[in-house]
Amino acid sequence: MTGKDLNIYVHHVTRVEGHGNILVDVKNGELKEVKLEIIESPRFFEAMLVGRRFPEAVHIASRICGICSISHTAASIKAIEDALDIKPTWQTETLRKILMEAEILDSHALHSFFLAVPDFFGLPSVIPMASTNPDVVKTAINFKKLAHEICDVMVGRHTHPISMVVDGFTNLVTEEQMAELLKKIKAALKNDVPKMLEFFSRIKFPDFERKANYTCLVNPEMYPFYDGMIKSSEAGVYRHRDYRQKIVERVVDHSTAKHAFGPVKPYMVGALARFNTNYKQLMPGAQEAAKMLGLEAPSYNPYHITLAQVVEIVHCLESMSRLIEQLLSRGIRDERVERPPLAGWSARLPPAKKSWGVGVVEAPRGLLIHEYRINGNGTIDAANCIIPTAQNLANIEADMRELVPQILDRSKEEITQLLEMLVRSYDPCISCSAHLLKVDFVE
Amino acid sequence: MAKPKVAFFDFTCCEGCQLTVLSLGDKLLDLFESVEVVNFREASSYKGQDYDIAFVEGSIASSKDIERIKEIRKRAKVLVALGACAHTAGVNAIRNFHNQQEIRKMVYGDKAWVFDSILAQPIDAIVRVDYYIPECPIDKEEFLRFVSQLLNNMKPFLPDYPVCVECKMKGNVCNYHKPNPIICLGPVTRGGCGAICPSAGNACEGCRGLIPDANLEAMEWLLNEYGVSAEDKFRFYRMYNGLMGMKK
Amino acid sequence: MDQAESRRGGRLEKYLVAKTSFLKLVDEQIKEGKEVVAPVRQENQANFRRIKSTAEILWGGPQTVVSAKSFVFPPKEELLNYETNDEVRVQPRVEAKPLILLGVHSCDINGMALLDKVFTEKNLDENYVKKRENLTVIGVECLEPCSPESFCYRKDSVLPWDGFDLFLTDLGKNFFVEVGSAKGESFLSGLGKKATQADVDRVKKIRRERDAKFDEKQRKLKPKLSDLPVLLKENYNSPVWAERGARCFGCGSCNMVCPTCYCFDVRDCVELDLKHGIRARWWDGCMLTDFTRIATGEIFREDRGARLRHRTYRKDYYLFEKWGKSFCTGCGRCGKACLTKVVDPLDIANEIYERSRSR
Amino acid sequence: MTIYKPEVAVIKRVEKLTVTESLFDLELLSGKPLGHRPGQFLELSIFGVGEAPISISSAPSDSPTFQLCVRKIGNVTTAMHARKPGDKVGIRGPFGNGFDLENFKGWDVLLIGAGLGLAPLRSLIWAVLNSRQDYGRVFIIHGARSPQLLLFKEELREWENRPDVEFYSTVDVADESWQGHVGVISTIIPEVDFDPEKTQAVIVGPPVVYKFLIKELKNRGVEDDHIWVDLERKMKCGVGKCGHCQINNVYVCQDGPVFRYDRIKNLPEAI
Repeated sequence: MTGKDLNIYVHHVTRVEGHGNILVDVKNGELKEVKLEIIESPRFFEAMLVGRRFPEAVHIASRICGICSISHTAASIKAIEDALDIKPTWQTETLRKILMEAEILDSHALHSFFLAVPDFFGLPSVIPMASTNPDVVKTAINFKKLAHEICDVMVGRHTHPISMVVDGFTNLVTEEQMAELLKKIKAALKNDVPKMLEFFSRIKFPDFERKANYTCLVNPEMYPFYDGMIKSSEAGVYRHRDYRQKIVERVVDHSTAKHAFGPVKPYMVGALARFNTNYKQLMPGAQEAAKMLGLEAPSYNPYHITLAQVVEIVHCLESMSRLIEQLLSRGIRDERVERPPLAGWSARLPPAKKSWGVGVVEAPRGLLIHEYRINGNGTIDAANCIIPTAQNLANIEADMRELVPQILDRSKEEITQLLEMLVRSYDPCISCSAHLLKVDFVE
Repeated sequence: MAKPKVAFFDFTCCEGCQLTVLSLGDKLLDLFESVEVVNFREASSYKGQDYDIAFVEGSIASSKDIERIKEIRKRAKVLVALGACAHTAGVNAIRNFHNQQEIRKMVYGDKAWVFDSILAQPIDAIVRVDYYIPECPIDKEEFLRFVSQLLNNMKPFLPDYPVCVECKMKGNVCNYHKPNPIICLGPVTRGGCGAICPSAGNACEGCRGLIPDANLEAMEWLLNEYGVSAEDKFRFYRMYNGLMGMKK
Repeated sequence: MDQAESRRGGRLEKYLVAKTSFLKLVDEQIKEGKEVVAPVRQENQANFRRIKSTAEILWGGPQTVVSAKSFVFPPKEELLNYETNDEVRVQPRVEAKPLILLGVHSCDINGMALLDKVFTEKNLDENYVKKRENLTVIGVECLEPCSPESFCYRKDSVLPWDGFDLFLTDLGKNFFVEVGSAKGESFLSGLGKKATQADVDRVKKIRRERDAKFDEKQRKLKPKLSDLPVLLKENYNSPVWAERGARCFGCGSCNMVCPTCYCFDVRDCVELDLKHGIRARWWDGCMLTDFTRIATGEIFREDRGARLRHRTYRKDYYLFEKWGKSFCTGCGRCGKACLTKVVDPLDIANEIYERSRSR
Repeated sequence: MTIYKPEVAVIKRVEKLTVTESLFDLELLSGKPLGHRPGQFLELSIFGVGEAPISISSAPSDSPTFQLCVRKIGNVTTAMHARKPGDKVGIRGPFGNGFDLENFKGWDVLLIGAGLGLAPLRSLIWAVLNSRQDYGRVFIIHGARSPQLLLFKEELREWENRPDVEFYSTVDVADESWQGHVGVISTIIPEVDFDPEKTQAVIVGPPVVYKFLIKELKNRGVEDDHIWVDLERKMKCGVGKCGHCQINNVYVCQDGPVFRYDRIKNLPEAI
């Protein structure tokens, strides 16, 4: 196969969130260039947060991403609570955990069914599947509907949650509503999960392995989305406030999203990183699901991210049931918090012990970090957000660099397809990655 | 009657409005029944360039965006601005009030001029927009009503009344009457959202834009009455209505 | 209240019922599955809500955010549904189910009594009437002014004129219960004993004291109540309208919360298949810009001041003159809801009165 | 049966009158005659689109067929224009007071229709002409913005040629084909040879014309109680509930749409 020339340029990769191009240049059988160009217009979110009082900042931060807005809201809230030394109650944290898992359910259902699956059927989208595989589409819609209902009831809506704020909720879900949701979650576990597993166990994923550095939260208590220490194969386990020493961001010319290294090598975040790292903490049904799908931890195949998402769907349904049961056994107390008032509100702020705070959560696509410096009257002075997709970009390029030579004997169409599928399997959320800010915090 | 061809496009935004469309649940299937979706990058690899109705979300924020939206306008019979970013420039406009050189440097350091970026603008700053579906993100019910009315050859219904109307219908305690009142833009903001934010214990932040005859003098009077500082006022206006007073 | 008696051609029964047994009766009804709605606390205010126990009821609280009218004239109400295939099938929709509305203040009872007039006049509105017939209205007497905004005493509305099935007055351990209808009588199911003359005298005394208290505490209406139509009529071109209009949001909040505002919009909602749909009505308000806009774009009452005048005139002139009763029951909700303090009918009447006297 | 339930009617015939106006012949599915008076209106339903008040354009008759002249302007009227013979629509009504012919019997009648105002006026014109002997002189005055926008052209010619009708017409802007009077409709009044003492005058037109036409009539000496107007307002229910059509204390849908001028001249919101 020596001497082959290949030039691939995929303009606007489809079925991903945001705008990216794939660029591959092979000259004389030698790989010259592999790039995932991120061409989303810069959004300057961190700059937009500057000068904002924290209650507004949470709602602005949510707008970074339409699909993982609950994660951004949670990370933003946690950064503020970290800075202001606010410790939310068990009930608040439990409700947040449920919300995070509902968002994982929605996002994974969207990606695995609507965005990833059409590739395996040679279809451009899920739309024709509505008539060819109505059951599958219906299952996905059921998951999404359930996730949305959970969010609608708990925080007003799914995209850009309303009542989820610093130190609690401005509106509280009732026990009756929670009990109703529990019934529906259990019904989904019983009716929809088997259909999903049966469907995905029949799909054949491309063979490709490249061991990456897997980075995610770890928590001895549970398979963590909301809280934990950070663990990376390269840097070990460290506290969230130390992330600056362990994660290094660099501006690259071909991307309006920065690339992250942890601290030296590219690394992978997201469902597969979590699955590989925290497999043992998955709920029993989810472990069972992994077996059915033939997914073993660790898996070094990035195409398996989609399967890890399917496993996480099962896990989240089980985990939400457990959390809701715990919540109902304790009873839901009226711990509503008010939005800070119109005037003179800085007087009501708790005394700030730290000037800055870091909030880290596991968004559907992986580790999400918000860091804010907050001044005495509750205004954000500086902000830094590290988005999962930005962290994966360098790793995706590393995967592509390894994959292309392995498949160079195939047709250009096939190569293009495999590359697109690779990018898509990372479920990149490009629009929210394209708004980075290098902030030097002066402590 | 042939199904109308529909395309979805996104510019600078969080894509939450397209996701709202993908989250229509059972109605999504009805939508696929009643229209032919020819271009929906987020959901489909098929990039049809022949379409009747273009739904466009996001703000114009680069010179490339300008070219692309002009091309879409040329092809579309009906162009609909979807969501706050397309309608009023949404939260993207917040950065218009910062020093542009400073924030670019803050973000990209010495590579500040590598990337194409202009002030965030609504779609109608560049091309003619036929209809708007406001809100951040769009409301599912409103989107469905809009599509069915458009299919029915109607001028889609967009309320001209403020958020207060639906807030009262919901029986909410007014944000200005709480023991600790909070700024709420309900009296000048276009209704149609079902007062979703006040109903969830929050304030209206103005994401649906102003009503056509918003009484901004009265708003000034009200905020002064509650002792809101000029700085707080502007910050709040500039969540979604950076262009307030100029654009309704 | 005397009016109700004379209209029904005879004295209404009055009872003395122990509070505990009355509330027990209601709780039993709830257990039997009857829907009972009563004012409950909502943040620092009150609202009507379906209750699971009478313990939830907020007695003597501030006026509810939204008036009781929403149970006979809901914010959104389906009028018909249709299907248009080869044949057109139109199905009118009149939804009504039994509902006990407990703890209603006189301002709201009177509000409904007024709506009864307009919805049954000439073209009877079945959607309203069916709901009204299914409603059991149990009022409660206000012995303290409920809010700084209310002025029911000035509008002859501290007691219900009509429109209730039972009316309760708190006598400590007992309720003094006035029966307004056969439905009310049967609801009581023989509870308590007939009130004696002494009981009646006691209530009279309480009401005299209450009147004195309300007279002292509620804001004064400077013109005579019966003079309002003429006063307004003569001040059509008063600068008051423009001055207040300048600060009016035109937000319609006053219309929404009012117990006697009954204007509505009618719109169709069609499914994506364009074959099935509904026609529904929504609350509308004369303070909203769109209210008089016709298809060609003309707006007949464009000026906010003119809209404010129209609203005020409907309450205290047009409908007052037509029905012999002011269509403002003094509940004070609009004055409270109006953030820029322009709409309060008592303020407006007083201002016009003062200005016309100083001319 | 509620007051909001429309009866189904079938479109029998559609005649295009101008670019924006068409005349629809309708019949109730029940086959019953509509039983209306001139000047009354209907709430026309296009299911899925909504309802709109439309004046009845045909003269009262025992025939089941009645006519609506519809201008394509809003959602309902645009949808109506897309309908074909055989299609079904809904109607409620007739509503409103309409013209009481008793008021005109024995009098000279001056019938003024401006623009689309000719549509409801046509109902009255034919009612008068159908018992021509009951009235004195009959004047018909019609104005349109341009010759292309003239409605019922054949009938206009018929009236013009009738010896028992004194016919005047004008356009705001003329073209080569137009031989007649040019100018807004109020400019034609001074040319009409009528006896103000013996005349009942009727004006139907868009909101802007009333003020000018009434002024012209009064200049000629017509008493206020001899002038009749047919007013247009937003209407949602047609039955005196929804409040949109209110002019001060009168409801156009109940107390009108036909008003004797002296009874509304003191309503500041009327004209």
